[in-house]
Amino acid sequence: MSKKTLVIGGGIAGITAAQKIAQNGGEVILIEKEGELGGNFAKLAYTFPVLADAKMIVTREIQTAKATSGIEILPQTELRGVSGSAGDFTVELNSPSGTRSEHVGAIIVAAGFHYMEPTAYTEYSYGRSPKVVTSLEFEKMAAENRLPKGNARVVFVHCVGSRDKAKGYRYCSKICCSYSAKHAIMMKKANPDSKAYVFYIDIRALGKGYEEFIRDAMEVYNVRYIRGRVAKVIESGSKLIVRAEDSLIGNPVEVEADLVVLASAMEPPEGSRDLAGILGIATDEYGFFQEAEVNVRPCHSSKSGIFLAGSCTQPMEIASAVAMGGLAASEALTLIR
Amino acid sequence: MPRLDKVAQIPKPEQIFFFKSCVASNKYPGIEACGTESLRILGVEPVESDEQTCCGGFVTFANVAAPTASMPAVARNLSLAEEKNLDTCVVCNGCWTFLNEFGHFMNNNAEVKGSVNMMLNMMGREYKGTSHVFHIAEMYYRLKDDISKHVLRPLKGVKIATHYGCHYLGGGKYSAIDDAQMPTYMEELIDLMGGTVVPYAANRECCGTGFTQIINGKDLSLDHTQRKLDSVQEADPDMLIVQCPYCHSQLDRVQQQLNFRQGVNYQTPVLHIAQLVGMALGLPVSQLAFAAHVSGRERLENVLDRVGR
Amino acid sequence: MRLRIDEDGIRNVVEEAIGKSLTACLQCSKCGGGCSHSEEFDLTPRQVVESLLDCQDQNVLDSRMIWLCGRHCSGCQAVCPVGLPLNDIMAVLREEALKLDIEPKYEQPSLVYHKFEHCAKHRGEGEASESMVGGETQPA
Amino acid sequence: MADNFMEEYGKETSRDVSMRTKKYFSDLFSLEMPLGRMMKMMPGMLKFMMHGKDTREDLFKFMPQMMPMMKEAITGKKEG
Amino acid sequence: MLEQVKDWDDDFYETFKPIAMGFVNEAEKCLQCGKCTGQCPAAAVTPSYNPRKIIRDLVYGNVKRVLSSVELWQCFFCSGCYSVCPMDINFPFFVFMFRLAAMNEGYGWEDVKQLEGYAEKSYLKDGITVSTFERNPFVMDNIGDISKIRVEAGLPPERTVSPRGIAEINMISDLSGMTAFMKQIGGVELLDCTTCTDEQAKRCKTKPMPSKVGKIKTHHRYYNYGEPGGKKNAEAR
Repeated sequence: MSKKTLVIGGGIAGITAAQKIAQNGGEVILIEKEGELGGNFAKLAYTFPVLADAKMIVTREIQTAKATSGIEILPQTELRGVSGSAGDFTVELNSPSGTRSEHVGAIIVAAGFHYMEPTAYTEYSYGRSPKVVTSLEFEKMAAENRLPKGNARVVFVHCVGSRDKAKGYRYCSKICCSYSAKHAIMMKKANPDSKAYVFYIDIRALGKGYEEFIRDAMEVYNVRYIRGRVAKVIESGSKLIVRAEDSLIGNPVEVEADLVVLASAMEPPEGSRDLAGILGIATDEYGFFQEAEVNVRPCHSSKSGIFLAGSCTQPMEIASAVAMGGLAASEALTLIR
Repeated sequence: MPRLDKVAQIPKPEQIFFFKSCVASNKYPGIEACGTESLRILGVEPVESDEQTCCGGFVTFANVAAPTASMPAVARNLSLAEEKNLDTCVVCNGCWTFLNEFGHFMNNNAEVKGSVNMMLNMMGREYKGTSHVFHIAEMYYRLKDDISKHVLRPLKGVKIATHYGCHYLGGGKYSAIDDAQMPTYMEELIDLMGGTVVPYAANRECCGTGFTQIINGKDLSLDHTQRKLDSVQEADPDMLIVQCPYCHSQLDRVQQQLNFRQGVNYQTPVLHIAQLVGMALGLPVSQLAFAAHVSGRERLENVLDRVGR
Repeated sequence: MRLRIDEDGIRNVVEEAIGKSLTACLQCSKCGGGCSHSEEFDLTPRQVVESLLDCQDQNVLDSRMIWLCGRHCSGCQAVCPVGLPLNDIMAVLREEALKLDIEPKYEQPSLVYHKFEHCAKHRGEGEASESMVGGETQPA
Repeated sequence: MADNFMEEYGKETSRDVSMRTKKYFSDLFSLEMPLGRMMKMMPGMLKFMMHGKDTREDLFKFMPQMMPMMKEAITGKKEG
Repeated sequence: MLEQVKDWDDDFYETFKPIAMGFVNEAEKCLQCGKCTGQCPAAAVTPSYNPRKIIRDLVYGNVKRVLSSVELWQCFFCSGCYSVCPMDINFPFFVFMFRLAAMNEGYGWEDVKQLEGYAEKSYLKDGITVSTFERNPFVMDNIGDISKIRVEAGLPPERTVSPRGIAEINMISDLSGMTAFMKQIGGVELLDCTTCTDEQAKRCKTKPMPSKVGKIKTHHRYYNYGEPGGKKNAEAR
């Protein structure tokens, strides 16, 4: 019975799971596809709902993970093969320095998510006009202080790729409402005399302090919320014309914007189906990993001994990913003690 | 971007049934003349038939004819092509949508097909549903390598703006060869023939005919077309390329009507894609039949001088 | 009509007067729902705020709502979850309307949906649109 | 003349209007061949027959197909 | 008076779907997100046309409001709404079906009457919907006779459909009931407003409902989707 656990994915869920196991006497091998840890969390400038400094939190978490004894971090490493059963898996890990096989008691999958590239949304001229960006690029622009200056008008578009049977996914990505409000507030803070517009269908603020956060955007930062999904973004000269319907009045409206930010859908990471194939666990119709029982056993995959954590199971915000990381850790601990 | 899998499905036949459109034949003969001649040059022999009547879709969707009257009419027209077992090539977005829409409708609805065939058997015809319907712009895009081989009048220095038309891309959301919001296959054809593409803001807007609005709600139709023409005039192209004779008729004639009613001065010539390809392939000027055009005639003459008579 | 939205218009005057931003409005229509005189008005308070934000100033200033609402009852202001001072908004709009010398409208509003006024003879408009004349007409 | 559509319809509710609409469309799209409809088709066929020799031959070639439909329309029962 | 929800027919949409044979489907999936109205060219130029509201009324069963409305006849049929709809709702098919239903209720015949020439004089008589008939004086003198241009372009002077083809579509029209449909349109009488005489005004449809014009009672259509705050409604009666 090996006392080690393999954690796949170095995002916030993976780091939390690894820490919890190591603090409780277990040993962890944390593998990460990229060069360094942090995953999607590292790409953010601020977090909602309290606009905390994301960079500072991520680096602190990574430091504590590196400092904790019992966690072996292998960057640029991928899982090649798995055999054995719960409590006694042999896994082959492939890294630039060669392959390595290990004996582990449990496996935690924390592969994270990927923002969908909205290339199918040609009606938003994404890819044709440099002024139409996804939320990830907006974060980068905010971090590098390249946000539009002067009395620019910025439009945030909800539900790009989510809640869309024709060109995207039918599910709702849960956090776009909150982080669009965050982007609007960041925009207003960076450039007070800019104007921010948000086009929404429904506002889904599903966490503690989220509704107040979005209400502050409306009341304190004067962000104009218009209920109507954006129908078209047209390039006209140097400006972008955003067309939608203000469905609370029933008239089509038009806003001339300097920057359009698309809140694209959260989809499973690339290669999630191959990883599921290697591990031998099921995925749902979209490619997210399938939980054993949605309500009572969210962390168990379809194979015993393999546990799921973070946004590789469904779109989710950071707090839930951390909570799920902890739960997966405790499940793994029951196996490897 | 064009959906290349869909383009690959279009065969390169020796013969094709050329479906004549009503507005093209009676208002802009250049479309029909250049369409048939250019297909012949590109190695596809167009076969026409006097039995072929109108697609019947206009009278149906304008609620002048009962819907049950249009499916047999479409089936009858397609059965003409099936007798010679050819695919069908249409020059008009409207014909393409009705032949496709009702054609597919009958293919996956057996009793309707049965009752339609019952009517057609009375005339000794039978609708099997084997003839595929292609738009002439799809054929040009499919044969674009042959076009580049046969270009005799390269359109150097000619500023060309495009207008795709709604029924082909909007109605054919899943069956057209390009997506509905950012189509580029016409731009590629124009680059191929040496012209320079001129983008303008209202590129993907409707031409304003509104199918029957030009007749029933004329003020709405003129209002919308004026907005489109203003946006075209900003880009000031040498010519505006359309893909449907009905858009052609609307954009061409409404310019004159707006000049008359409001004293503005819209002078942009409007050409069908078939006429543009005909011009590039070096067809005689008489066959291009620019005499049938209403507005922008001097500019068209000056383009012809530049490109070579 | 397609409305072009920008930030000017009388909403700035209203916002300065009440000191609160109109974008705070939740658009939940508690005011319109709760109003006991809604039959007499042609706009609900929610629609007034939304029209102001959509720069439909003329529509709001021509409406009957601003003249009758908030004079003796503050039903809407009491229930507003965001605490928007709707009566003061109406008061400011009344002043603005008077400044633009729009005469007040107190009478009973005409009914909700109105006639199709196409008949040139009665509307005094010269040329009925060509399309109304019978016989075969042209596509363009 | 009523001022809006609610006065125009007076007491009639959408249910009665939708009954009429559904009945109209079920007749329009019905594919069965009751006798009444067969009778309505007769003048069209006669005009087509009068048109010319070739059209008359096509219609006669169609006759054998016509017989079972006529029997079924008259007797009103499906057979075979 | 305010609209009563109990007036609406809730199961109209579900029971109508099978009857309409696939022309009317998917509307129950509508998100009411407004994307169709946002891009709609007709909504941009008309005061009150709104495809989202028409779909909402159909799914709620408020059939009276849709059928008696002017807005149903203002659609441009450009299927732009179908191309942007996240739920693939083919709205032009809805408009096509419910214009037929509105005509069955007696609305909209004056619009259809203007198109009668296309069906009866052109489509059934010589097999081509748009004939060479010109009414615009500028076009008549500048372009003149189209057959001259056709001959120059190497085409036969006129495009003709063989007599047999015409006989066949006439039979199709008789068999499928199109001729009966056309008779009804024949019954509608259009009055020329610019040269309106008192006698004509008496029979005009803006007056209290005229007696049956031919077999069809032409009803008067209303702006049913105009926002109550619209300018016209503000004028006191």
